[in-house]
Amino acid sequence: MTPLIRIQREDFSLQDEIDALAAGRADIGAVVSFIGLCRDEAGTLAALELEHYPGMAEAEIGRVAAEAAARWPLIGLVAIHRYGLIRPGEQIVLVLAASVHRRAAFEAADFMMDYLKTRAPFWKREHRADGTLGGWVEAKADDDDAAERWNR
Amino acid sequence: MTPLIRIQREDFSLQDEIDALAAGRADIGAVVSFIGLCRDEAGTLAALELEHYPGMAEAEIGRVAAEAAARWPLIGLVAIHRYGLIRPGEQIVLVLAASVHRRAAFEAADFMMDYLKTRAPFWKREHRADGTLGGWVEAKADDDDAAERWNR
Amino acid sequence: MNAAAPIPATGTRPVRLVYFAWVRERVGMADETLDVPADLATVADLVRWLKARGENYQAAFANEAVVRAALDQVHAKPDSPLGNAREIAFFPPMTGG
Amino acid sequence: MNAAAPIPATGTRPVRLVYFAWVRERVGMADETLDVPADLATVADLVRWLKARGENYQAAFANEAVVRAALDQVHAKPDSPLGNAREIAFFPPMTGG
Repeated sequence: MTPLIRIQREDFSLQDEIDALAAGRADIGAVVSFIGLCRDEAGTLAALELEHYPGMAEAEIGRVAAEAAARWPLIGLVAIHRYGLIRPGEQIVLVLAASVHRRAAFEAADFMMDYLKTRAPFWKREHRADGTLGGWVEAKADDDDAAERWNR
Repeated sequence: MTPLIRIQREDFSLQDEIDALAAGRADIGAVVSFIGLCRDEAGTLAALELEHYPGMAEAEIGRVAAEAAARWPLIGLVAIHRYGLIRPGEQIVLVLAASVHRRAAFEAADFMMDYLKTRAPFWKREHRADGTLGGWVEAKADDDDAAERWNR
Repeated sequence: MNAAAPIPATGTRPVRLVYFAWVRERVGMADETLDVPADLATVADLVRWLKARGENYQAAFANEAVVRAALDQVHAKPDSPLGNAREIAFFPPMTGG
Repeated sequence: MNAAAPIPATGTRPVRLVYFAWVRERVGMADETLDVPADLATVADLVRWLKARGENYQAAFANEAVVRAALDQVHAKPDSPLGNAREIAFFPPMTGG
């Protein structure tokens, strides 16, 4: 099982990724997907600007995916993260985990997202609806706690 | 938030359900989906036959969905379960949970699936590739344990 | 002196019984409407009464602990009171999802 | 007798430094290649050396505990040895996903 990892400016299609993963096989029992979307923050946000560290973003998500693949019996694992300007309602990130059984698929997708949040080199800044440039989004202690769960 | 629940013979489209859920809104931050698929069991399975209890299936999944909606701040919740003859590679069940944040969406989808497995009145029987009718699939103690987690 | 009034027939009430999966196969039908003694208190009482009706019910409820029940489409336990349930279902542990 | 051999100049090595998000903004550039003293042992040593170079670095590393580092695109800690890392990155805590 080779994880598929893509860092891209363009949007992605969950359905296309599931179709590609499942094409021609009938051994998958469970597919769990996560999509992270840009919220409009009650109309105050015009867009999120996502900066990333090219090269390391792919490498780090690859390391997280390798950890997931070592921990759970996965048939497929996909992680796609966009960068650039993303408007409210648009997709930012996709994680897809396929396995024979649902528990592995759920846990692997959940794990991937927790670690993407805390380890993948991406930074968000806000462009406000009033035309001003907002600050860089601050990391949440919650996210570190969420990632820490997997070490218990 | 009114959960959408459908019990149907026909296939469903995850993408269509996500599109319907997200149409015209930009307050969703996270969408978690689960798809359960029919496995071919290493080529020994021709199809699964899913029997259900019409009326109670909708009602019971509705009760599980109401519990999820009471436990997590959800923006959207979808559960679709098929019945009838389902062939390897085909979709059986879909759960979709949308929220502002990822934790609620992950947990609600996970909870829904655990309870669907143990409480929704569906029964699977195997049609074997060799033309014989297999037995009724036996419930797994694992599934009861998984559902029990949520009462801790 | 009149003869003693006849002992009143035990009351009955019509109940729709529905069966699924291998419970349905063993009972030999998907549903039936029976006049059930009104003094049956619980799901377990109804199961005992059904088992006295014939071998098909005995086969279906051979292992009573395994068979699940629902009263008017809500899960019930062996000691759940039947109340005024009009539709009572019996089925194996669920295997959906 | 010859004059004592001159003390060898402290060795330096070229390192590519890359900065992201508000670290980039405070340093005032996205990347630079500097000749860095070879005797700097750890990430924290490099940070101290950078802060001595100017106010922009002092602003970027005002709260050293917050700034994260990566050595050749692998996360590192303040006490991680620099080793022969050729690309060293500094950035705020990540906010992707």
